[in-house]
Amino acid sequence: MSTIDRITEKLARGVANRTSRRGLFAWLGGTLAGAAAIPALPIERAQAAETTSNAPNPQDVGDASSCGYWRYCAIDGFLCDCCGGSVNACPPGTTMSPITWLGTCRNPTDGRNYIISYNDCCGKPACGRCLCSNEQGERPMARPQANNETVWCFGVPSQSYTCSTAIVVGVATERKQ
Amino acid sequence: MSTIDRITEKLARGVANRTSRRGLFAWLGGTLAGAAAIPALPIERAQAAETTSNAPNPQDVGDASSCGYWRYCAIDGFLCDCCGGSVNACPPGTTMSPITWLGTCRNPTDGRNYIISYNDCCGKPACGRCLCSNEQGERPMARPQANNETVWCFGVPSQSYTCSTAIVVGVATERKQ
Amino acid sequence: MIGRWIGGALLAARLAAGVAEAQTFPNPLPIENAGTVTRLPTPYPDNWVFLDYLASPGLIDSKAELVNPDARYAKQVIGQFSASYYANILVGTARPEVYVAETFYSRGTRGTRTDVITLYDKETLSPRDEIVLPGAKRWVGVVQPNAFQFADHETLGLVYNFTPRSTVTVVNLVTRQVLNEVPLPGCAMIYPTGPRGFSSMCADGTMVSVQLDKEGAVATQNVTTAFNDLNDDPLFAAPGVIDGVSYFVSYKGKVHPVDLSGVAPRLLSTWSLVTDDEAKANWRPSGNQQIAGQLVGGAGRLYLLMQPNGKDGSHLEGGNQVWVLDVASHAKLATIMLKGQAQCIAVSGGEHPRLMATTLGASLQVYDAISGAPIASMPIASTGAETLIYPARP
Amino acid sequence: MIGRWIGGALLAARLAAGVAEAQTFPNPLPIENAGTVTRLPTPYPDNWVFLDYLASPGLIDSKAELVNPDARYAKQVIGQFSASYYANILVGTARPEVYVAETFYSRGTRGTRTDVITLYDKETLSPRDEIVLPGAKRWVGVVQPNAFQFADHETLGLVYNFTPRSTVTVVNLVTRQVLNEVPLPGCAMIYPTGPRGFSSMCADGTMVSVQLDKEGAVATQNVTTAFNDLNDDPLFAAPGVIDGVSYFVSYKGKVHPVDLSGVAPRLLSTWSLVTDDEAKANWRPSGNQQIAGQLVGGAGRLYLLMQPNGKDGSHLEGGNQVWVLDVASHAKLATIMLKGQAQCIAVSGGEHPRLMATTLGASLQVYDAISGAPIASMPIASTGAETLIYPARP
Repeated sequence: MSTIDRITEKLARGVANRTSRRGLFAWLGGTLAGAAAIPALPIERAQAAETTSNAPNPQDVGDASSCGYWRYCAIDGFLCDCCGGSVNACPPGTTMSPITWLGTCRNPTDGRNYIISYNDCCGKPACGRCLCSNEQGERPMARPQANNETVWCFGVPSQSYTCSTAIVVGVATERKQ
Repeated sequence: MSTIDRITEKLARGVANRTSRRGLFAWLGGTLAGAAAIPALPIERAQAAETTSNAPNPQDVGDASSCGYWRYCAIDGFLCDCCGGSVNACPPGTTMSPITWLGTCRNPTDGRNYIISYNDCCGKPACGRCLCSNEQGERPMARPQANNETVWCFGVPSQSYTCSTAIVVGVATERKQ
Repeated sequence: MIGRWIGGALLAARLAAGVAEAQTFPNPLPIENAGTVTRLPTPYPDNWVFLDYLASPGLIDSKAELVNPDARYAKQVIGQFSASYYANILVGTARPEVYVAETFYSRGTRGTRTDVITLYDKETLSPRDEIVLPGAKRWVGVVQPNAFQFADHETLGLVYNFTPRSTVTVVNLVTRQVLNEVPLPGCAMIYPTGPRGFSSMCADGTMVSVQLDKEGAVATQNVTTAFNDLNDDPLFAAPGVIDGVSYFVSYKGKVHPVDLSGVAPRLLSTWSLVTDDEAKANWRPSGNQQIAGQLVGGAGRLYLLMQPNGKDGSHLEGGNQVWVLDVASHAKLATIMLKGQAQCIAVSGGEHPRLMATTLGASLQVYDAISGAPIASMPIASTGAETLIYPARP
Repeated sequence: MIGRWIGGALLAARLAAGVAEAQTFPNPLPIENAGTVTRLPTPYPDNWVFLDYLASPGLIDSKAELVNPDARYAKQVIGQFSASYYANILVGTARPEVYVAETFYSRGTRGTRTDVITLYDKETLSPRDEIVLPGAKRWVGVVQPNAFQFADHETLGLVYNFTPRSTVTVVNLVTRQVLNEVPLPGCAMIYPTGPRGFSSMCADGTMVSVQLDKEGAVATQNVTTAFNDLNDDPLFAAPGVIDGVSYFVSYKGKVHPVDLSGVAPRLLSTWSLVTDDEAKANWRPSGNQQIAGQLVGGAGRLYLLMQPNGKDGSHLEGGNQVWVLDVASHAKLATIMLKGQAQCIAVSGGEHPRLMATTLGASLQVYDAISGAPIASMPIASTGAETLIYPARP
């Protein structure tokens, strides 16, 4: 973590004088501090309870191995759910990158817009199964935190891209017009 | 060449006491001594003129980029003719392996059976174009000179298989019943 | 504003519509942990299998996959790992490890060649260790089981080399040490034999066998009489193995059982798996992995991928039916019709054995190995034919 | 007998039949030389192109192909070379070289990472040299032109890095030396600018540009006003370049020409390539390589891959028609209908310019860039969409 903190801090300093600092932090929010999860984010914090149950959640409906699942609105790559992982876990032998890109996807069941962190799993061959190319809100590398054409494998032993997860990291607050 | 000579000589000695020496030499005939071509073979030597013309030869009819071309009766791999080479030349940047497997194919135009040397071209990625899996006379590795499942890239800088040629190295003599 | 900034696509209209729906679910979804990585139960269930690809996606960039051949998991794999450049895998049971004999170039297709055995942990599918094979001489060719084998109860790993000189590299898989290189002039492939040895098929039709000492040196050597007719009816390289007996079959369907449980191979009586009528119709075994041997309810069974109208050059084409044979009576017990043309088959062990076949349509077909009833059809990661199947609990 | 021994399949019947045929051709075919390797003419013909694959067959095992986009050569390539792990290529004209910025792991998907620029000889397609890029920090992602660029008349090679810190590695391609690493906080990609410099697109919508001294250090720096609306209508990363002017287009079809011929970028007047009606029908540029700029008969032409009914998230889908625009008058000169959905286009130079498009059906479609007439349709080595096209004589 300390290396990543340093890197992202430098990045933050470099970018801060010309772009929104809040936006930058939102991107850094995609990093993870071990399994303990997300540091304070400039997005509305969802309830802190961890999802450990595999029971179907009536509020989170969909097929996690299908491109049409609501969380995948900005995913570009192989679904980890088809690759030995799950919607929010990496396959055996891979490492989850702590730095990633973000999307904002609407959950049709509860009508809320969630911030989704698409953490890549790294270190194995490309999974090759369940390829999805969803691009809502995708942006060129001038805005890296919204770019899904990048291999998001940083701070991990190998940058070999394997598959992508889609992790709920918060609820998007309403846009102030 | 000297290394290869030594290797094949050792092999010859090793195998000689339990298999036909003439057959073994036929296999070694697939090796090449530079561009100057094939050493004395225990097969009927065809005329020594070199084929340098690209004009169509009425005695050698067929599409060199098609699996059905008569020379390809025991080829297994990508046709060099589709990969930047030709039926008897390697693509740019590859090296032709001097050691290879052999087949006996009948030329339907002149009715003769020819010994074909399927020299692999090595050192580039697998070509991926014009894959053929013809297996006439193919044998397990107990008879390596008739095995086409092996990557025949020896005595070359890289064993990365690229494609296969089909070179006329002689005429098969009639079987004595 | 932040949501908008991040996603760039938040529509106020959608948010308004969402208010009513949100009242049904007063709390938003919980945030989730990141960083979770799946681990696997060991020993693996009986029915899991490894798929060893020749080129999926590429020869250098290839892999092995661990799959659950059940219809519920048709889209999923359990896990995967690299298996580079004509890699052969060996599934261990003595230790929770999988071994990959593979090859790398420092620049992908060029540069320095390095051959290794990579040892994977079965629980994490992470590399535990690596043994470098000296000389960059590992035989590379279309993946096949008998180029890489165990001996001495999985203590030794044996790697077939071809340069074109034939040798076998002897590796201690426990201490991770390379012990020796055994010359093998005129012979090929590796068939585990006796307490600590192996046999090979030779160009003159014999089988040579050696027993090794603790240091991997040749202690004893034996040669059989010639029994492999390489001219007119050669034996396929891979046998079906049941109870220490290796059942080799010929291109034309002759079965040559060889007892490899002792120090020297013992040639047993041959028989034909085709009747005279079937021979006339040229029913022949065919495929890349055209035979599987398995104890089913205590009885030895051979499963053979068969094709009609076989001829010179058709021996790798595969077929669309599997014959089930009893090794004691030589009787054909059943014919299992496959959905599609297969080139590789395997049969898992345990109480509910499965017949599995990889087909040209890039699927893994799964059948009850006793009743022949179809169980599942799953896409696999290769359109090519050469995808070997290895039961995860051999 | 030998023939029989070797081939195993010589039938006496066929031999007998052959005797008569042989009389028509009294001499057998000559034996042929082995060892021949093809070489290529340089400079290459105008119409040859390089295809830079994202993953063909795999990401690590990928390649670039040199093809002649003529119907006669639909099955053939002229040559190919490795291009490993999201490699970007640069086709030189100052020297007969092609440059590949690529990445290797010592064990394929793991181990030590090494980033290099490999320099290929255009005549032999053999590697001439290699420049190791320090720090293993090259940006890896879906292949795109502006991650690797020339500066100073091909003397310098510039490699975009992202770790996620943005920098640019400056390499002297003549002396094969790494000169410097330029920090690029908050900015991305490389657009050659002025005599010896480059520009980058920044997160605040500006473009930053630097000029380098002989040692690759930053000599001067300039920043434009913000013109890239990353929230509502961002510019695609790759421009069409004509006569020193880079034409960037936005997701919604606005054209932002930037004169990059001087030391500092000069923002020129914008215009829209869609009419109001077309904007209402959401006609938009779309694709991975959705724009090409070319001088055609002395006039600047932009070629744009277009789709109707565009929306948020559709900007990479591509389309099945190409609009031809005159950069002086802004007039739409022609619409070229493609056979199939394309995601990448390019236009070659010379007297007979070709419009080329790689389509989802894994083909390269070739058209006369002036008349729009179809010329060829060739299979390519990828079912994927991300296959960039680079004219071999840019």
